[in-house]
Amino acid sequence: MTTAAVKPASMAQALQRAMRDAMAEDPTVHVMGEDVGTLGGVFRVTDGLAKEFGEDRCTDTPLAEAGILGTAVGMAMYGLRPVVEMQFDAFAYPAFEQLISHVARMRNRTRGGMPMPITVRVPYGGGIGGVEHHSDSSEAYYMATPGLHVVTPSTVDDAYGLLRAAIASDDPVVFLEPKRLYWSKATWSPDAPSAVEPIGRAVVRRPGRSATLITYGPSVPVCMEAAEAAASEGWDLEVVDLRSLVPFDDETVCASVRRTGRAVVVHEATGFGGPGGEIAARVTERCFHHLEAPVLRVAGFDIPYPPPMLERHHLPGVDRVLDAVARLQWEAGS
Amino acid sequence: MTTAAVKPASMAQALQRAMRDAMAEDPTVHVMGEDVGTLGGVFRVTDGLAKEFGEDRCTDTPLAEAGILGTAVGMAMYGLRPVVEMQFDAFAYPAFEQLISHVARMRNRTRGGMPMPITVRVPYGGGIGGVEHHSDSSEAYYMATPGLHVVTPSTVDDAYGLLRAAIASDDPVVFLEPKRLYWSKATWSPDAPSAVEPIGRAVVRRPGRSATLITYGPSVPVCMEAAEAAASEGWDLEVVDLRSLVPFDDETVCASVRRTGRAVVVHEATGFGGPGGEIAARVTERCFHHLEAPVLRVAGFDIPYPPPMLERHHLPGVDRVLDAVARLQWEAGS
Amino acid sequence: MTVQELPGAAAYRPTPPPAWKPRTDPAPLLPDPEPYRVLGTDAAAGADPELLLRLYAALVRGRRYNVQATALTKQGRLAVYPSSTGQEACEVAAALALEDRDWLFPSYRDTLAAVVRGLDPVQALTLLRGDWHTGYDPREHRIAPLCTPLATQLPHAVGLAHAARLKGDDVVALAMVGDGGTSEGDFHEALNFAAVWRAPVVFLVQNNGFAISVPLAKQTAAPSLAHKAVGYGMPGRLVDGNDAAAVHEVLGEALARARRGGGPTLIEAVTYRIDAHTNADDATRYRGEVEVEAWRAHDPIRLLERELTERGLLDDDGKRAAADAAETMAADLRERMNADPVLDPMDLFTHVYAEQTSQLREQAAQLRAELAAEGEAR
Amino acid sequence: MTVQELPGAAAYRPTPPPAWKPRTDPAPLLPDPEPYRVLGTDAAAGADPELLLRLYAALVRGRRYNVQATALTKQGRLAVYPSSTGQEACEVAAALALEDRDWLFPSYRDTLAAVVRGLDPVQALTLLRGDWHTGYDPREHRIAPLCTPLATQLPHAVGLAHAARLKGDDVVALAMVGDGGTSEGDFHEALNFAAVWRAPVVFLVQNNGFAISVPLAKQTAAPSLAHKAVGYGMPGRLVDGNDAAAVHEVLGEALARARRGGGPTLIEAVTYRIDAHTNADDATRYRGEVEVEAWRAHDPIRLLERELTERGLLDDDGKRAAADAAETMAADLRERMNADPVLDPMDLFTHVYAEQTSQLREQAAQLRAELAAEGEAR
Ligand SMILES: Cc1ncc(C[n+]2csc(CCOP(=O)(O)OP(=O)(O)O)c2C)c(N)n1
Ligand SMILES: Cc1ncc(C[n+]2csc(CCOP(=O)(O)OP(=O)(O)O)c2C)c(N)n1
Ligand SMILES: [Mg+2]
Ligand SMILES: [Mg+2]
Repeated sequence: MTTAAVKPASMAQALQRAMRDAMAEDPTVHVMGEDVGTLGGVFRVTDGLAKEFGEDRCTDTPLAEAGILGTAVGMAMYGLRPVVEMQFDAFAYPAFEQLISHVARMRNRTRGGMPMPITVRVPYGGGIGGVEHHSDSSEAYYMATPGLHVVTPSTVDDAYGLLRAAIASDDPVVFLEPKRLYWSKATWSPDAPSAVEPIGRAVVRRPGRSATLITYGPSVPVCMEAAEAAASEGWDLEVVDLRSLVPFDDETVCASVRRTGRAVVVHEATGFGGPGGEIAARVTERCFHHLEAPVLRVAGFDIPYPPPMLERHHLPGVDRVLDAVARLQWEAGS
Repeated sequence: MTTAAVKPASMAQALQRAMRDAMAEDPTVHVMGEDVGTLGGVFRVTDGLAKEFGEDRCTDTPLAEAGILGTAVGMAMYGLRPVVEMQFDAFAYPAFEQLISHVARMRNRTRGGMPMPITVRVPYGGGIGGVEHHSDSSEAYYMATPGLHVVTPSTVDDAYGLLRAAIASDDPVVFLEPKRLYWSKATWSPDAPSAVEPIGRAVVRRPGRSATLITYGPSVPVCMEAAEAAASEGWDLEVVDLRSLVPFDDETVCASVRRTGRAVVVHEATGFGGPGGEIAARVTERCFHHLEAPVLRVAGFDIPYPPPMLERHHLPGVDRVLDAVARLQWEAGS
Repeated sequence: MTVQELPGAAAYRPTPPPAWKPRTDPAPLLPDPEPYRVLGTDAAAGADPELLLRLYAALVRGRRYNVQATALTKQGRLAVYPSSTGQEACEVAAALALEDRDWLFPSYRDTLAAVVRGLDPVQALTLLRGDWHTGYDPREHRIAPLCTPLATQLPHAVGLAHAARLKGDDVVALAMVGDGGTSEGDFHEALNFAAVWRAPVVFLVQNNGFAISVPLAKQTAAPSLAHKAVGYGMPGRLVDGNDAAAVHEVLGEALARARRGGGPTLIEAVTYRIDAHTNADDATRYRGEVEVEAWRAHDPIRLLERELTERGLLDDDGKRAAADAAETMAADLRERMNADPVLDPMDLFTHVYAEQTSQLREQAAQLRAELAAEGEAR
Repeated sequence: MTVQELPGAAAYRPTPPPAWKPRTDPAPLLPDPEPYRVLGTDAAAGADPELLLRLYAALVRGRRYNVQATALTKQGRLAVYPSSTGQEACEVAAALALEDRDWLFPSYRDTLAAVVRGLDPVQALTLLRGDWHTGYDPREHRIAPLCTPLATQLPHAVGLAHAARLKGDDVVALAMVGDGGTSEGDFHEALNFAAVWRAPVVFLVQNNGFAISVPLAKQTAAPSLAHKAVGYGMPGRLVDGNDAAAVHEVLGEALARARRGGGPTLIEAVTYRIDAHTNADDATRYRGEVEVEAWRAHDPIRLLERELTERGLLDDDGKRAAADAAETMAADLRERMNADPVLDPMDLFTHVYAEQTSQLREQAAQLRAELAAEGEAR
């Protein structure tokens, strides 16, 4: 294997590359959505695919999300492997019935006769100064829907590896792309892309002994930064990047919490009814006697996503993470 | 006040009566949905309303849930108070975008200028032998949507009182009606209906000292039965009926758990990503040092709702509740 | 003064908006002003006697099937049954117009079409008996699962047809939906995608007058449901849905058109739901017997029987043979439905994902333990 | 042989399906074969000079507004701006055709219509500046919040119009949507409800050729978007969307029809988006300069200016006066948008519910403490 020149790549480029490689390897992979063809997507994530593979393989659809996902269901019924783009998080809502009532259930409905190897790409989350409806974190809806996998990368490498795995999966995957990390870079060899990651494995991004930060997607860099800052205050924080919300990697998460005895869940989605509740509850169920303090949550407020000029007050930042860490009852502990 | 003859009434009748009284008192209350007029609804909950108030006040709409809720938004903009029926839980999904992107956000979007006094009635849950799509417990979706109230009665009295409160509320309320309790009865005087309940207050249905069962809607009778059964095994269980999932009554719930030191959350919705995660997490955050054991959850399995002949294996019954109670680490406790 | 009356409308100077071009001519897309009919009209002379006899046998069988399935609900052998009594011409013609390689997308009311297509009635009724959500392998039979959420199967049919065309396969999809279902957004999106993609798909709307209790007049103000076609740029066809020969012919033309790359067609078949919405419904709450009686006179079996009899193609022996065959089917169905299906509760966890998650493995273990304990307790 | 060609089609025996009745005649619902125009045609003679001059002043102001708002994005004063340059005739005519008591339902691209209707441009631009989601009181101005999720505002307009009619108020709703938006299910459901309810609502589709990068040909195969109307049983009208007089006239007729109880109308205005989708978009990726140039020649201001000049209603002084007025507006807008808006982060919690929940009270307290700490740190 020749080692190609290592150069910086953005998460958007890694995602594009994942689709390109998947399309090249497997003629049943079809990309479809609004503006994914000629334009290459509003975030340029599908840039060049229509040119390389033709409009039948990378298709600008009519503007109708239920129609996009609904026709993808039919295409999957016939053996294709559709990769559907929802232009923004909030614009996936019109496709909700198709997602819940069909995509998530078709395999089960047909006793395995009709699997749904569909990847639904959803750019999600805030922090990009988007106006209303352009910054939702909608993962709680998907997590509460049995039959779906829910995956979200936080690094350029994972963006490639997880999207390849999602497309290769015989089950539907809601693939949540953290918008504000699209332009994050890594030195990356586009000629030797990173490994395809199995779906369902969390990863320890930073080992630590004092407490565990459990997080995913756009909040991973926030937690890494918080862990650095905490180090100077004497806390050695472990950061677990979930990568997959469904299936959930109980093993990795609980191993970490049992080791540290304390945990904070961090995400951008609203706190109430958000992913953190499930995560905190299952960690507590499994690690109760290892916990020195309740598992705390740092999340978006329980409000509609704010306008751009106020979003910084809503988004969980380093300070809020550190505040939560400080509230982990250190005085009482071991 | 004359005391009318006390006679048995079903939950369906109490709900009908709540709409009827609201319509009689307030000419801006309009009932709308599929088959709500001439037929009186597939569960007869709107029986007689079209006849009494005319088809303009109780309207058979075209068959389109997004259209129903979307036009209700417009009617609310003009000062009406729509009460919308979604025929079954799963058939509310097409209206999801209108619900999330408009109903829940319009007040906030307009700084209070355009409140959305809409009640969305959703018959929900299983146990009625319904075929696919007729038994979903979709409350997790609504709970994760700031701007909505989410309410569900478990008794005939609350059905009346809470629906009156929902219709009177200036905010949107997703009113979840437990299908399998529609025919549950209470001796009830239809001439002196029960009190209008403020939204957001849980109620202790059965006081107890050993542990708290936190539940709502269709699982309340299950928990009451479990508590009776547990008594014979020496456990004195307290049963808290949440009644309102949003706003959540932290005060009542936590007071109970602090008293008993142990808790089990019981609901029909799937466990993973379901309401129980939020409930267990927030109780743990608030009552950690009072807890003798982790808050456990008894919920539906993480699967699409089963076909009628298998649903009994899915639904949390008395035995599963008792099993969970038994796992509350009694040996270790005080 | 309306736009069309304006005197100057004909005298444009030659500067219309530059990107605007006169597009397809709408005229050929518009449906006939009246439902197309064959039986009892001169067109009947052109109909193939063998086809008519096949349709007849299937109609008789279909009616018997409806009666039997309804009876099974009373015996508690079906959770629910949405009868297609009165609509058998549509069900039968839909199944018989398709080639074996084509795909059928039925709604919950269309078990009969699946049965006529060759599916074992016991498999077709699985959903309604309640032992599983689908009782057959859709790919083996090229019949999509019976669809309950209204109109959601239509984009599936479009996607499948589109995929088949991309692959170069000679496959057409036939999607069935009710009059009420045409009000759903998914109807609109599906038809639009189909037309833009020129997908080989045919949409058959059975306008049976009601969506549960809601009559057509509260569902639409359109001249006909077939008129919706022009808004998508596809032809709309209006047909007497109780005239099996007419439905078969119109469907055949639309399927042929799709097959030769001509794109989708929307067909409205005007028919009537003779029974209540399902066995659980009380139709007397929203409609009168007079209306039902008028439609009984226009019964699909009667229409075809009269034609066949007049033309000397059917005599009492023939009728008896058809009835006997139907009776045999019904007896077999009754007998097999009276056996309790063998169920394995562990199936609840088997097909949620290709590979069971650790969470589902835990839950499966829990249920297995419970079942074992139950077994011991017995 | 198509259905229509069938020889027997005329010779029905008198037994059509009993419930089927010929419904509305579709003919009057069908749009003209070409976009209706006034300017440069004989119809112009009938146009009111005063109206034309009002339209002209508003167009000039509108163009200046678009240019100014676009400039504000470059200065970082707006988060994003979807320009309506080239589409001002639709924006202006929509606002001016409405009565004060009527309601306007704009999309994100229609701030100009709101401004022409009388809204302060700073308020109209609040969403796009990013200080709040809506910058005005919808009830005060009878302008619904600018709507971003495509076509979702259409059922709102129908519901409001329906409510007004039930109340006996003389109020019509005008709902604006783009060509891309017509593909959404909400478009379909809204038009259907409107027609069934005969709601006093008018739907104005600005067909500007693109939905971001997707051209109309990938959006629909319909003869025209106006042809969709017949499928709902309402009239469809096709109009040159760059001809302010024509749009105003067609809108006026439709509004009058709605007002007198005649029900909804669907209007397709054929126009063109001269600028990119928004300032963030790069239109060169999907279209050529030639096409844009052709449309620049069909510019709405030019069309009207030519008419007014030819008829002696506008001279250089008049042009200058219009330009000056527009410049004053732009200067004022620029100045006021250059001031930083005063924001209170605590507003995040104020309007989520009528009454703050205990959860929100806790969270508000948290933010208040953080802000206090931040203040001290400074
Ligand atoms: C999305 C959705 N909404 C509501 C229902 C409940 N429902 C079942 S059948 C029915 C009426 C359907 O009428 P129509 O489409 O005319 O079909 P028919 O029953 O007459 O065959 C309704 C409202 C459903 N199945 N799906
Ligand atoms: C439901 C929904 N899906 C996607 C989008 C993203 N989006 C914003 S504008 C746009 C194109 C709209 O085109 P059109 O309706 O023609 O209006 P125009 O922008 O041309 O005015 C898209 C896809 C959206 N706002 N809402
Ligand atoms: Mg029907
Ligand atoms: Mg457009």
